[in-house]
Amino acid sequence: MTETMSLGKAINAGLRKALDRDPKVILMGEDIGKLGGVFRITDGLQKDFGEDRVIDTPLAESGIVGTAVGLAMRGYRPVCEIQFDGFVYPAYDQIVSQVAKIHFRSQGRVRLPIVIRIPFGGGIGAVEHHSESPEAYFAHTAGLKVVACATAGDAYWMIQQAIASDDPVIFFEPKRRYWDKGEVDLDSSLSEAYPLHASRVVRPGTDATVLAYGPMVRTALDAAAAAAEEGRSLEVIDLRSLSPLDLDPVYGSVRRTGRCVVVHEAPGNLGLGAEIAARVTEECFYSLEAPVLRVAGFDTPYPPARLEEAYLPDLDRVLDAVDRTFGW
Amino acid sequence: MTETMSLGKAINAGLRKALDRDPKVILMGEDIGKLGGVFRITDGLQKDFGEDRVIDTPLAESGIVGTAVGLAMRGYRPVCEIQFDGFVYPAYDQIVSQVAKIHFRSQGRVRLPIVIRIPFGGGIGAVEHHSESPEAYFAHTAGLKVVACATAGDAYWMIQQAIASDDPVIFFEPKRRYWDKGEVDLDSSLSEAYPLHASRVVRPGTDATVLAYGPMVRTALDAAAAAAEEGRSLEVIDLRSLSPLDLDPVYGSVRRTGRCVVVHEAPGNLGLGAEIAARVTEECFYSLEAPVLRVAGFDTPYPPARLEEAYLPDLDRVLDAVDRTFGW
Amino acid sequence: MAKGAPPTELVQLLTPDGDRIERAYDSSGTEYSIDLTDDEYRGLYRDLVVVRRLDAEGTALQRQGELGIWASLLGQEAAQIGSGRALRPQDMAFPTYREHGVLYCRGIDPIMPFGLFRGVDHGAWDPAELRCSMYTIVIGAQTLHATGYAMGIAKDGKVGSDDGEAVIAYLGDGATSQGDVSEAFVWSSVFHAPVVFFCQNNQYAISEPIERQTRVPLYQRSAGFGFPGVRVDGNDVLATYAVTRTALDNARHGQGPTFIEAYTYRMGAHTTNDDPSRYRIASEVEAWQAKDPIARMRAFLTKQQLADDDFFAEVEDEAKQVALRLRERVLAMPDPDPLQIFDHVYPHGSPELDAQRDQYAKYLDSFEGSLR
Amino acid sequence: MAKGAPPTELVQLLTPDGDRIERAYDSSGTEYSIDLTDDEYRGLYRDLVVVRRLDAEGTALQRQGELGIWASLLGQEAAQIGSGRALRPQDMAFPTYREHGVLYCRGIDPIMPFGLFRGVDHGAWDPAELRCSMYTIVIGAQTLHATGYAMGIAKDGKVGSDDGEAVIAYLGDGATSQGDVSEAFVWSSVFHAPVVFFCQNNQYAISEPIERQTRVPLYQRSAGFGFPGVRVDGNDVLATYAVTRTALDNARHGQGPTFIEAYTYRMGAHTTNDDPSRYRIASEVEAWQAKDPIARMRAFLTKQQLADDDFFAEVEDEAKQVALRLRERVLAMPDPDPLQIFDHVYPHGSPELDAQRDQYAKYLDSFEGSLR
Ligand SMILES: Cc1ncc(C[n+]2csc(CCOP(=O)(O)OP(=O)(O)O)c2C)c(N)n1
Ligand SMILES: Cc1ncc(C[n+]2csc(CCOP(=O)(O)OP(=O)(O)O)c2C)c(N)n1
Ligand SMILES: [Mg+2]
Ligand SMILES: [Mg+2]
Repeated sequence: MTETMSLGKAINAGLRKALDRDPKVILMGEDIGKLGGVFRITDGLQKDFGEDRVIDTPLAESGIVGTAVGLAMRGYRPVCEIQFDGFVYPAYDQIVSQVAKIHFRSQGRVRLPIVIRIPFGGGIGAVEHHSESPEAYFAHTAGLKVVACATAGDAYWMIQQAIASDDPVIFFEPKRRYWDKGEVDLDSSLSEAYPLHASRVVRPGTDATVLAYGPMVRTALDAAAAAAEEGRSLEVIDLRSLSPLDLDPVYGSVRRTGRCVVVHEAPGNLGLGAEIAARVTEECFYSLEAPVLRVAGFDTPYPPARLEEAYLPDLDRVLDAVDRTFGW
Repeated sequence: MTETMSLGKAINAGLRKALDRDPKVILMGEDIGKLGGVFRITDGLQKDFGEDRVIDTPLAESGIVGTAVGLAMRGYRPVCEIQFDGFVYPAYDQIVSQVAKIHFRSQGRVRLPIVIRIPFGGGIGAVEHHSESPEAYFAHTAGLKVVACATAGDAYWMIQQAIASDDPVIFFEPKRRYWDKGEVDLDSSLSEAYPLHASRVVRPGTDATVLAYGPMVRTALDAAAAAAEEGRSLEVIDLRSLSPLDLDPVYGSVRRTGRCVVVHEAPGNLGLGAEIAARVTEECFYSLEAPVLRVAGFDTPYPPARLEEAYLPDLDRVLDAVDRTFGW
Repeated sequence: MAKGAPPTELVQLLTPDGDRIERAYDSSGTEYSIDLTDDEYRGLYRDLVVVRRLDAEGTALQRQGELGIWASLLGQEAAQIGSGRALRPQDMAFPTYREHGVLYCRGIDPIMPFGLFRGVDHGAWDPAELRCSMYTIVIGAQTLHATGYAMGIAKDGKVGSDDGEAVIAYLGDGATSQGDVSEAFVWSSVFHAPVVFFCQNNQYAISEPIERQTRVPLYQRSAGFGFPGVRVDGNDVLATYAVTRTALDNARHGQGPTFIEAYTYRMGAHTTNDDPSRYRIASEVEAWQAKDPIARMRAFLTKQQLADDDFFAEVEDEAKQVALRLRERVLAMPDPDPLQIFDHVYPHGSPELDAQRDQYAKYLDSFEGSLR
Repeated sequence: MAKGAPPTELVQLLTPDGDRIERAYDSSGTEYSIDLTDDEYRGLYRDLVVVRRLDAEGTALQRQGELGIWASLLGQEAAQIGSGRALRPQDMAFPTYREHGVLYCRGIDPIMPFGLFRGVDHGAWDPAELRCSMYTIVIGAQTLHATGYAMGIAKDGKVGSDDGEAVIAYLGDGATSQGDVSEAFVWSSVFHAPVVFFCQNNQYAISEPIERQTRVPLYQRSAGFGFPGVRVDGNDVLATYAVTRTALDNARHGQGPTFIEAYTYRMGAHTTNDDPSRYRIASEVEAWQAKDPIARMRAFLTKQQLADDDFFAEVEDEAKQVALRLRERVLAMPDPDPLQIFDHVYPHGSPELDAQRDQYAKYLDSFEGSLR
């Protein structure tokens, strides 16, 4: 059975399944209880699973993640909500020095199956700190796994897979796509669902390869549709997993197309695009007709809302980059 | 007049000059007063400049940086010492969301001439959290400038330039080179000294370009010396500034050599090497005989001390990468 | 301590019915009283009304799509006006995102915060000139800035006399849980910094009631860090004024920090995005309505015959005019130029950003009928 | 509160001269006493001596180049043994990097922490099995882990009876300044978690004296977070035991957290890298020597005729033997294989790391007379 629902609702449904499946799963965060979260992603869950499993925490992100570590040591599977991307930094020490390192430190004796959910990215007209794309800060950190969902169908399964995973997972949710509707396959099972750490070709094509994740997948698809009208065939790959990266399908694609463009909202400098460009170049050196180009946020702090349309990569900037790979 | 001194002493001397030059310069940190810092970098400075200018702070890094912001708003030029690389993360929120953004937020009305000194990197046989290379976390952050010194001569001037700069500067000190001696030109002046945000060719060569910064500069030079014995001429460039990067000399070099290797201790995945590889490929696409290769720390947490020799890039691994660029 | 005075938990100088209390004592026995001129009493009332009206304009503008969001101060007017008016010109304020009333007391053009909420800027103004730092959105961060600034005052030798400077750091009840705030308490205590932490306990951090942050009254938090805490009726503009003024004067005279818990209530939503009906019941709001800060000040003025209906009507009218002018100016705020994205990242620019700006400008120009 | 009992700031059951105090009262009037068997008293003495000897071996091994660094507990034996012995088997400990004595009380092989200080591992052991988390180096971080773990205990319904479980979180005086520790206080209070925060105030955070962290006695810190604080003589093993046991039992019975400040002194350097002569004077150290935890327990045993010279000699000898065995085993610790770098980054590996391991293995093998 498939059902059409918004991406936000799909995460809600996925969380509900996870809470149902395993009594050790608990949700923690600011305002996730009665309010159901500022984006309503946890709507109704406290009502149905109780205050003991859906916990409104004090207002401190280091406390949320630090106590999640202790709860995980006790056998729980905490799912932490960070209210907005820009508020994860107070928890950065706990994430980088504890969550990421304790399994290594303990030589595998302590597992921390913690999920940290972060609504990320811009495009919703918000004030400062509410539109950040901090994924590179986590992907650079060994010991963490980092994923980003882009569609309702993926969101539903990926959140369940992340919770079922024994790794600490940073789970990025494309907040401006929360209201986007998509088909969700409810019949699949965790083991049958498309793997968490695999990228996926979401539109096949032959002329150039466009990579995106999270909110930019739709942008890339829009660009591909526009390019098709002009007779250019773009292959779009949704990376899905940002750490580890699953680039084999990308290499295959680039070996065929010879051209590659990476798209993300995060600033270009040391963003995911840098790593991908470096690896693709190394793997496909003799296939590339042009360097891997990046379409990314500028290397500035996120601007005020009235400038975000100019700041964020859009269809035109993607097509411009594709054009440039052809003009190289 | 030039004087031979260790890199650590050169920073001490540079701090002394800065304190002398401008009464608004203050030093803040844990144990920097009577003890002179765990590496003695601030040795004698509290004695000579008083407890009001060389401040032993409470034990909390967010507090150090957060109060430095307020002091900077009041007209001071705080120089914060983070005791070890791995202890900067509690201050990460203040650095990323405040220090980096306040000038932008205020549309240029508030300047934060704050320097955050971080002894970084491994090789000293220390326990966990004392050997990290977190530079990419800062270089990815717009609004910060990031530099790393590699020699006593540079350290002396760069720390003074960083303090005199109106930007917030993250100042990385290669802790395992603190005891390395070098010539320091004491006669130059701040305005005449080699620019803070410029890279520098530290060994000219013709066959391949090797890029490094901080502790790896010496490693790269050692590799170049060894390569020379085998008849291969490596050009070594000390990047010095990690944000902004000064890559024009690199492009020039790579256009001549056609081969480029980047070396750093930080994990390779999303390390500085990724960005550099992406840019060099874009700028020198038709000059490259091989992809830009990276010699970096593995994508693991920093290992226990008895494994760090295996973990850290060394002469052999640099030469191996150079070899691979020739075999491509 | 005034001998024989009964310490009370809540400092109050004006009952909800508008009756004056001559003297009040905090839990450590410090006495508070106030003696303002009739004009000053009326001035405080005027402030309260104007600020509520300006705030309502923010809410209205957001509803009409002119602002991205608005954080209303409804119900907290007395806490903000009482503390804001207690500041002396040389003092420095570090607000959160809700202190429109404090800005008003600082004499700051009421348009200032609208840039942020409209999304045309990040709330940019000159803190040094206005003696008020910019709004800070990351919860608690500003308390450390305030502490550092206060340390700077001490370094500058600007404490110890009536001319001394003091700092006020605003924070919410939820903020008290953030590590940064506790660190600010440590620092300010250890360095004896001239700073007053002014916490508006409006009973909620978005949807979370105060019980999610503490089991004991918040004002007790600071004693264990080495400085006094006072709970004041935050809906009582006179008590708030008196307590804040005392704390600021203590700070400027070199007696170190004070923590003030202004016990109040957020009558509206957390922001215009919020729906408080999901997490609190109407009867709670009604109970607080009876303690309304403006009604109580009006009752006081009436009972004391300090003002009549003409005065109240005039103030109402003035507030309306101020709001109207504000509205016009907000509507006239221009959208920024796209290339402003690249401005002010660094004081002296950066070659990388200059290149990005140039490239982007060329890109924009490449469109027919370019946006610029 | 025992009526009429004079509250004192420092809970002490044994004077520095070894005289027993029958009952002691903390600042809130709670009474503490202790009644152990003769064997138990002697056992505590034995613990103190053995742990001091083991610790001295760490220092010696470092001097001889066998360890990278050592963090000595010299002077803090009573704080660690008193609290460590107060734990019941089902309890869980979260140490810093200095709690060798606590590990000893948990029955943990004394070799355990040596892996970390020798640099062959990061201090890896199984917290669940040993009922003791790993050493935590980042100051304060473990207090949140302890709190979360204690929340888990409560969730599991394992509080409210004698069989209830409790958690002890160790921290230093310096750590109290870290935001994480205050957040742990907030959380444990709000969630009424069964956790005891045991702070060894050894007067220094590396070179910084306690005055750099607080202006008031540390034990007062917790009241404003909603739970009691007690200052105990940390050089008095009996008092430390009594106070910790009471706090743990309160926690396991569902009475929430307690903060204990064990007032003690770091007799040696911060670590073997440190040079305390740069920041403290000899007379201060001498003054504390007079309060030595072992001497005082020995005086007590002697005065009470619970032990004679034979006993003391036997304990000395036992300690020497334990240390000797330890030394041999430390020297025999093998260096890890280089490829272990890639192990345990993730529970189920990662394709990227597998590739890096393979590549590195090939690289190593390419050297003649490969290291492996
Ligand atoms: C570090 C951080 N975490 C989360 C948020 C999101 N947030 C904005 S306001 C708020 C509640 C603040 O409550 P309180 O401190 O009581 O202030 P009030 O809004 O009631 O004035 C939260 C959680 C934030 N801005 N910063
Ligand atoms: C976050 C962090 N900052 C700095 C350090 C460096 N450091 C190690 S021990 C120490 C002092 C700790 O003092 P205290 O908490 O009193 O514990 P003690 O060493 O006295 O037992 C410092 C600053 C650290 N380990 N972690
Ligand atoms: Mg509030
Ligand atoms: Mg200490």
